[in-house]
Amino acid sequence: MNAMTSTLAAGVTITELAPTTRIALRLADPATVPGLSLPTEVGARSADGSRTALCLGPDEWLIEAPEADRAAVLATLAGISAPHSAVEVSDREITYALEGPAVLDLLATGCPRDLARMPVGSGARTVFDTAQVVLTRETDDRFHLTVWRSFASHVRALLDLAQRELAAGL
Amino acid sequence: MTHFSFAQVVKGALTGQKNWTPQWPDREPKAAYDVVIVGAGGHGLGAAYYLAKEHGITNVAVIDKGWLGGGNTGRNTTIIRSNYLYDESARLYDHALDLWENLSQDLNYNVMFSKRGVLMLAHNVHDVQSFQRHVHSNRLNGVDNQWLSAKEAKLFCPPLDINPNARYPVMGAALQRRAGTARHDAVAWGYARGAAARGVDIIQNCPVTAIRRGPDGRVTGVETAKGFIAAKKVAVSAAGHTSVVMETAGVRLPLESYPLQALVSEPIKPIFPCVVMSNSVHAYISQSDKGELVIGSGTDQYVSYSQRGGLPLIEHTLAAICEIFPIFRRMRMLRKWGGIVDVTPDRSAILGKTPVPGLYVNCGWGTGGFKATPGAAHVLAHTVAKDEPHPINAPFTLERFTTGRLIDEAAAAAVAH
Amino acid sequence: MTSYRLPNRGRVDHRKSVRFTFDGKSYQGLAGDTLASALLANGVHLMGRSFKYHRPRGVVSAGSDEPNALMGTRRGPGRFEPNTRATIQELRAGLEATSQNRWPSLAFDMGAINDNMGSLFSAGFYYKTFMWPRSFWDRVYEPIIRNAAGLGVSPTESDADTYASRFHHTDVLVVGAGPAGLAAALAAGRAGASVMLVDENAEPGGTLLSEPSVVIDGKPAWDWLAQALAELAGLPNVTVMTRTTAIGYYHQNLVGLAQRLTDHLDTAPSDAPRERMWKVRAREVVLAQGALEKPLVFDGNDRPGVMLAGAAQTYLNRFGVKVGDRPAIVTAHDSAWHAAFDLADAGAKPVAIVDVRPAVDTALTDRARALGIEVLLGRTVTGTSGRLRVKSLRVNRMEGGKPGAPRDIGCDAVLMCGGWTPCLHLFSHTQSKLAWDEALQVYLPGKKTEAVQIAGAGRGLWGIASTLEDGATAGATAARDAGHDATAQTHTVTADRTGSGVTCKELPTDKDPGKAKAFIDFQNDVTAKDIRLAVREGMRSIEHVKRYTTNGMATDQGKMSNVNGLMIASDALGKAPPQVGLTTFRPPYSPTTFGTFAGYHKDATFEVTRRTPIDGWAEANGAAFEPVALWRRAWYFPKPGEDMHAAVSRECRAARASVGIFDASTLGKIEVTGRDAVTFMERMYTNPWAKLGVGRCRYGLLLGEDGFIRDDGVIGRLSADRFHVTTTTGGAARVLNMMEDYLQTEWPDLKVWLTSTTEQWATIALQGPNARKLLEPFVEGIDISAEAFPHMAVAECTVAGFPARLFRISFTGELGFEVNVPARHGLALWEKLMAAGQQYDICPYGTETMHVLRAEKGYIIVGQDTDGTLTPDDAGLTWAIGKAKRDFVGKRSLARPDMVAKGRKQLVGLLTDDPKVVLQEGAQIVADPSQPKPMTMLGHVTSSYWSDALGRSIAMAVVVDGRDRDGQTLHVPMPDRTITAKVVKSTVFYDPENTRISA
Amino acid sequence: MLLIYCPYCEQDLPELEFAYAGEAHIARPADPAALSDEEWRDFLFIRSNPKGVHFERWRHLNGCARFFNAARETVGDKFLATYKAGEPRPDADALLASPTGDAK
Ligand SMILES: Cc1cc2nc3c(=O)[nH]c(=O)nc-3n(C[C@H](O)[C@H](O)[C@H](O)COP(=O)(O)OP(=O)(O)OC[C@H]3O[C@@H](n4cnc5c(N)ncnc54)[C@H](O)[C@@H]3O)c2cc1C
Ligand SMILES: NC(=O)c1ccc[n+]([C@@H]2O[C@H](COP(=O)([O-])OP(=O)(O)OC[C@H]3O[C@@H](n4cnc5c(N)ncnc54)[C@H](O)[C@@H]3O)[C@@H](O)[C@H]2O)c1
Ligand SMILES: Cc1cc2nc3c(=O)[nH]c(=O)nc-3n(C[C@H](O)[C@H](O)[C@H](O)COP(=O)(O)O)c2cc1C
Ligand SMILES: [Zn+2]
Repeated sequence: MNAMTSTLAAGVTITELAPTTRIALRLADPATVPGLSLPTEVGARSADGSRTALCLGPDEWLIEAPEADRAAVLATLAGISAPHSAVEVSDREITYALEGPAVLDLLATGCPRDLARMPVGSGARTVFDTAQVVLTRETDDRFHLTVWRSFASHVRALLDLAQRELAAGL
Repeated sequence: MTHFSFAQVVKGALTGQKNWTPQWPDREPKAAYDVVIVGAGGHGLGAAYYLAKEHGITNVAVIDKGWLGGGNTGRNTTIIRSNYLYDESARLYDHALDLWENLSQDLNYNVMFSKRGVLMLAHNVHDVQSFQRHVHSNRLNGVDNQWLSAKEAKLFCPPLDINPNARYPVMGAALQRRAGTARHDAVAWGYARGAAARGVDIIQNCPVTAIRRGPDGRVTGVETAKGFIAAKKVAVSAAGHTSVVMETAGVRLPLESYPLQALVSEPIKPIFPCVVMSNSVHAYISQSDKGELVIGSGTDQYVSYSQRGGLPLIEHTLAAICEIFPIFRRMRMLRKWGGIVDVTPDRSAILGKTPVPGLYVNCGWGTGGFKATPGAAHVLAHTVAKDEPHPINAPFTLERFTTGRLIDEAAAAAVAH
Repeated sequence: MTSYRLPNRGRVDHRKSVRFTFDGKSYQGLAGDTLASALLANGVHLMGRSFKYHRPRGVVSAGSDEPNALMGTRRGPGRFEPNTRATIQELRAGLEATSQNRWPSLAFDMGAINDNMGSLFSAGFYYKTFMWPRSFWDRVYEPIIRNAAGLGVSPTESDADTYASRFHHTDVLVVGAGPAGLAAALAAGRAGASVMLVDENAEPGGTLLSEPSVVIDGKPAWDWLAQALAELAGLPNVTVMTRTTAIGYYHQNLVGLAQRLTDHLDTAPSDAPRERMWKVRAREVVLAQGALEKPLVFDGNDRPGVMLAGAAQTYLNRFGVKVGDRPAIVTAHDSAWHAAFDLADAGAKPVAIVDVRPAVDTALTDRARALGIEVLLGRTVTGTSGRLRVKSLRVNRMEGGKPGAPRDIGCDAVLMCGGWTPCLHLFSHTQSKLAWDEALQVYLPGKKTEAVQIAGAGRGLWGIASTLEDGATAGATAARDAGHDATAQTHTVTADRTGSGVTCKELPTDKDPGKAKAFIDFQNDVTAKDIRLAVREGMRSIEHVKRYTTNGMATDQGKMSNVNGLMIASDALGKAPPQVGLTTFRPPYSPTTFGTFAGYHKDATFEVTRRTPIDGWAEANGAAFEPVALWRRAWYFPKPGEDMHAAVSRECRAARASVGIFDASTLGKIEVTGRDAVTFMERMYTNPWAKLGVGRCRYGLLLGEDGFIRDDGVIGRLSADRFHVTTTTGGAARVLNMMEDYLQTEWPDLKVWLTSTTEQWATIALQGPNARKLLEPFVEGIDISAEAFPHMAVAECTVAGFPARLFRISFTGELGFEVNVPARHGLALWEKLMAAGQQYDICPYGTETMHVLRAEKGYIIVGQDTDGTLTPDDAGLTWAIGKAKRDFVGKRSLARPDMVAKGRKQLVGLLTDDPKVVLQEGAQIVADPSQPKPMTMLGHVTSSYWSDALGRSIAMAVVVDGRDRDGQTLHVPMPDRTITAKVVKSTVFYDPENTRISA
Repeated sequence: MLLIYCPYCEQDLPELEFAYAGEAHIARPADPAALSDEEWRDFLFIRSNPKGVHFERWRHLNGCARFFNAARETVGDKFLATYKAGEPRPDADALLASPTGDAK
């Protein structure tokens, strides 16, 4: 008799995404930025066409845009008149897309946050194992995990282990 | 006091153990003492013992809020060594080591001091440099410590994994052969028995709630759960709680108290011959005479007086142990516990006089004061008896935090570049 | 051998037999058995030997509180573990079990000689002897004591299994799936709360598994159980996990669970972890851990065949195993009577029920008599006989409070029950208080510190009806507190077995109590007289009693012994039990594998290994690596046949002669931007920054507020309000955190922001006279000629088509550049430079060569030449302090008396008299090598190398008043010889005029 | 592992995201040079280390990255309040008296 009712199901795919433009934007008052809607609640993300702005802290946003828009985004940010800081970090990190019905279980092997409560379309900086990561929830069962480049292979190795574990079904 | 001997043990066996008497009487406090010591840990009890034995001061009370030896003395991983870098530390800890070697005979109480050797592992170039510095300094200070290659370390401690491709390869080790472990509880009991036999009152379950001072500023005694107890001199040796007690005398200390955890495995037949410490991987391990692996963990990051500690630290500690000793991965943890350690900014103790006449303090031993027990107790007794520090504890003043003459062993083992 | 298995009884699969071995002998059990139940079914009671006296021992319990039946278990290579409780280990095909702590065999053990000398080995005996002669301790006594230690043997191979871990969040966590826990999970689950229900056992049900005759909601207990489990399985918000022990209850309702996944399987699926640690954060916790049965304490209560009555009932009803044909029952509680009745129903012939109470419920006595069982009330038990299996029980009538004449009752098992202890271990982990209940003579939950409910037998309730009701209420309350609309369901129970009992100390005896071996802690061989001896010797605190006798310190952690120990100690002390108190319960609830705690942190994933974008190239090109902080860095690049020394010499020569290339990507980088960037830099670093021009760099020195050197690095000004700060590799995170701390909490008014860009950039250093020649063709957008781009210049440009930040800096003393390109291009740039560099015999070098080259120039390495006790002046860096600055971090500390006093250690150069001798780093320096020990040491060697460029050894050292000793001869005493060396005030050994750097 | 309410993220979050940062409300003196050696020592090293309510700093390092303050009871390790940097220190007795004891 083996009572093991759980929501576990096998199947998460892990894909490394192609580089995008990423800017760490810092400023005191988001209202002072023309041409960019910056959400003010930590964790909230807004989108302007292909550009997104994720609020990571009360004065911090991660702006993401396609590679092709890099110059345009930088130009927009350069136009901010209020005191601010815009630093390109496109190469600082690697993003993995994690997708599948067991994605929450996969993430629960390393992330102490209650991700079931993270609304689709939002995100947060948190930890996976000992690595700092930014997680965004793209759909119910798709997350993007962004991690500093030198930590990526460690995080990837753990994700792969967890993926195999989920597949084993215990 | 019944003198302990093999003959007495045989007598006990033949008489249904009727021949034994209390090792220390349970005392109610007198109205006044020459010296009151706050804290019946190894340090406090030891100081009372040496006050009586070496200075003839026997009108002494040792007062504890709980049961004697129930503080860090009763909850530490018992690593004893003296291979410290700085002259000041080396003198102090080596003095203690000298006393450890004859403590059982001195106390007529077997504290099971075991010179099984302490091996400190080097895992990177920086560790190697740092430990070599210790080895050289120790040698010129007359302190036993030697450098071993990884292979030699493995010979000394067969369960060690010296695979060069490990995440933290063993690049060598410093070995102090004279170092080792002791039976922690027996240290408190032996000192308590020895002190009591010489007239010291040991008063348990009696929290000291305040230190009282006279109009001239001098101490007059202590306020306790059992009322006021007058004292000409008061020595506070309350480990994690020292700053709380000293505050009542108006003395603020550079101390913060943190929970430090330790754990034991289920008992196994002897497999682990020595003590191994790895500062880089955060693993501290030995095997007790009962057979458990005794493992030291870390401090929680926040100030706390709860003898608890969190789960992530234990996970990290056991991962580290398994990394260096993969054969132990299937061993089981039997029990884990916490103690409250008081930490100074330079990680060295404060031992000596205070700005308050008649008030002495012994604290700040952090995660490593068990090894100092006999030495610290001995020089504390001297300081209290003579109202001036022994040359060995003279550098461990409170003033050093004002003037900048810190004794920073941790900083000396600086972090890698 | 006769079988004690009863067909058609229990929950085992009678059609599926399982082969296993015990001490090499092959046996058969059934699927669903534990190792213990299978052995009992084969008539094997002798399962172990005790710790100290090596007494033969049989199984006592049927759960994780088992102190005796501990075995080594094994499944193939790398899969052996000692001290496995046979009562928990489920049978699997091919399981190999071996008994422990005996030699040569379990039945005949030489160590049992200790048993005859038991009176010598009373509590605390070793503190009193083994002290003479003094030298015998190290050589004779201690080795003997140590050899006697331990139970099982350690594994000797690396573990072949893997372990997992999982975070989990839930509204309600229910610990224990007995009736109370099941009812709680049903109440909370039906209300829609997310629920996790866990049980340590292989199957849920708790007591219900041993009590099939109870009828719940009109159904036999097991049918009700199946239905309840089916309902729970159907609720998507409920997770039920068995073989899962709640091991520890931590802060704010974090509960650690150890889940055993494969040990019970005949074959484990590949990639399946052996065990998993769950870290569950619950809004509400319901503890329904039940109660633990206590043994009775009497002489000979430890013989094989003497066991807990509840365990016998479990073996019978759950496993279909009769523990004996003629059991005698000894009890202080009604529950054992039911065990006897069940056994009689199953065909055993209980010989007698001996109850210490003078009177019990007549329903019980009537039933016993009806079943033909002799009833003996108001008795005491004073002994047993039988060597490897109990043969008889010695019973005395109590007369006037004293034992009367004895009578021996023949039997083949003794089932004892000393009452039940509510299991409050996890509750106690939270530092919540226990309260002594005078009526029940047990500890019950007192004031709680967490959002927790206790339900069922854990709260002293008895009987399935009250337990179910209590569980339902607790579950509903927990769900409501977690924000769900919940009501407690009701259950009707018939054929319930309620009951009561009394709490005893050791049973009265007519023998010499000093000789009686009445065990309390079976595993550690602690007897009642040991407790009394401890008290006689002044151990008046229960904590002292525990430590002096080791009562409760065995692998069951006092589950069986704590309360009996307390009752006897309180009697000896003449105090009521609550004045004596219990010792502290600590995690884990049951012993838990190290691997489960370690989880995924093993081998390659033990800890992060940070690698640069160029790491792969270095590996492919034979680099030796060294770990630096979390990074691995190329240390040197040996050619075939070269040792480190040869490789480093070659690399050094190449950089000085032509050009070397070095991966500096690990250096920390922080972009400091914003209107007030200069002000911020002025306050953080010792140096002045206001006048640093855009496009220029400066060496920056960072102190702690205590005035000691913390970090350094070259800092470039990219624009009026933007600095590119570099830090040491190991210091990057610390420095950023420290800067953020000051910025956010001391100077929140400053409009400055910090961004870590360590990993944005790959950093490649080109160093050597040909560095410019090599680099120039790749650079677009700026002129890097000596005049246009002098030493300490910085510019943004394009290098090899990649956007770049180009620094003209040198840590080698040669003409040098550091090219920063976006990390993804790092490897490509490196390869291009390597290719183009062939014409200059370009040479990749590692950290060791970097260290030599910088030492030749006297540049310090923070953490090697400084160690957290050096001030800027000590390190000869006074020039780096902005003289006009009113304040910077650490400035005030530099004025403290001991920071300006004479006698500080200062960094100087040290040249050995014999130029061929390379000093050892860390070697100590003295003025007089012939002084006795302890010697007065003046300082130590911080850096020391063979310098190819200078054709001699060089060293740096910190020496007391070192700069005043210019030209002095000092000594470095080594174990085998003393080396003499001269102090040189300047640490710059190579090209002091800096002609090469400005080339 | 503590559960900590971040006043910026407005959520209870696991301790693993946070870094402890020592006693709170110890402002760096505006003019350190004006301090005596004893006053400077007090700033550098003397800490209240109470057995009771401790005002302390935490950083939501792996989160919004903000430093903030907390009042925590050091015997049971329970947070009584967390509040943003710069906000005034709440009254310890009032916090202890608050019925839930875990006011945000
Ligand atoms: C888990 C752990 C592992 C350790 N490992 C090692 C190790 O391997 N090696 C090593 O050398 N050191 C180690 N240590 C440190 C070592 O245990 C201590 O430094 C040392 O035991 C301190 O001894 P003590 O006598 O000063 O303090 P304690 O033994 O703590 O005694 C202080 C006493 O003061 C009493 N007290 C407090 N307040 C009051 C009051 N108001 N009134 C009356 N009494 C009061 C306490 O009840 C206590 O009994 C470890 C510590 C811990 C917690
Ligand atoms: N023989 C008897 O007559 C007898 C004995 C005991 C209980 N009872 C009756 O049964 C009722 C008990 O019901 P209950 O539900 O309170 O207790 P229970 O003993 O039926 O269930 C408790 C369950 O909790 C599990 N457990 C304990 N600690 C655990 C941990 N740390 N992690 C995971 N699981 C753990 C145990 O394995 C057990 O299955 C009592 O009221 C009593 O009437 C009868
Ligand atoms: C060196 C050492 C060895 C120990 N060995 C055991 C042991 O074998 N069994 C056990 O239960 N506890 C052992 N303990 C732990 C104590 O039981 C206890 O947890 C510790 O003294 C702290 O006290 P507390 O848990 O009562 O607060 C040991 C402790 C130390 C310091
Ligand atoms: Zn936050």
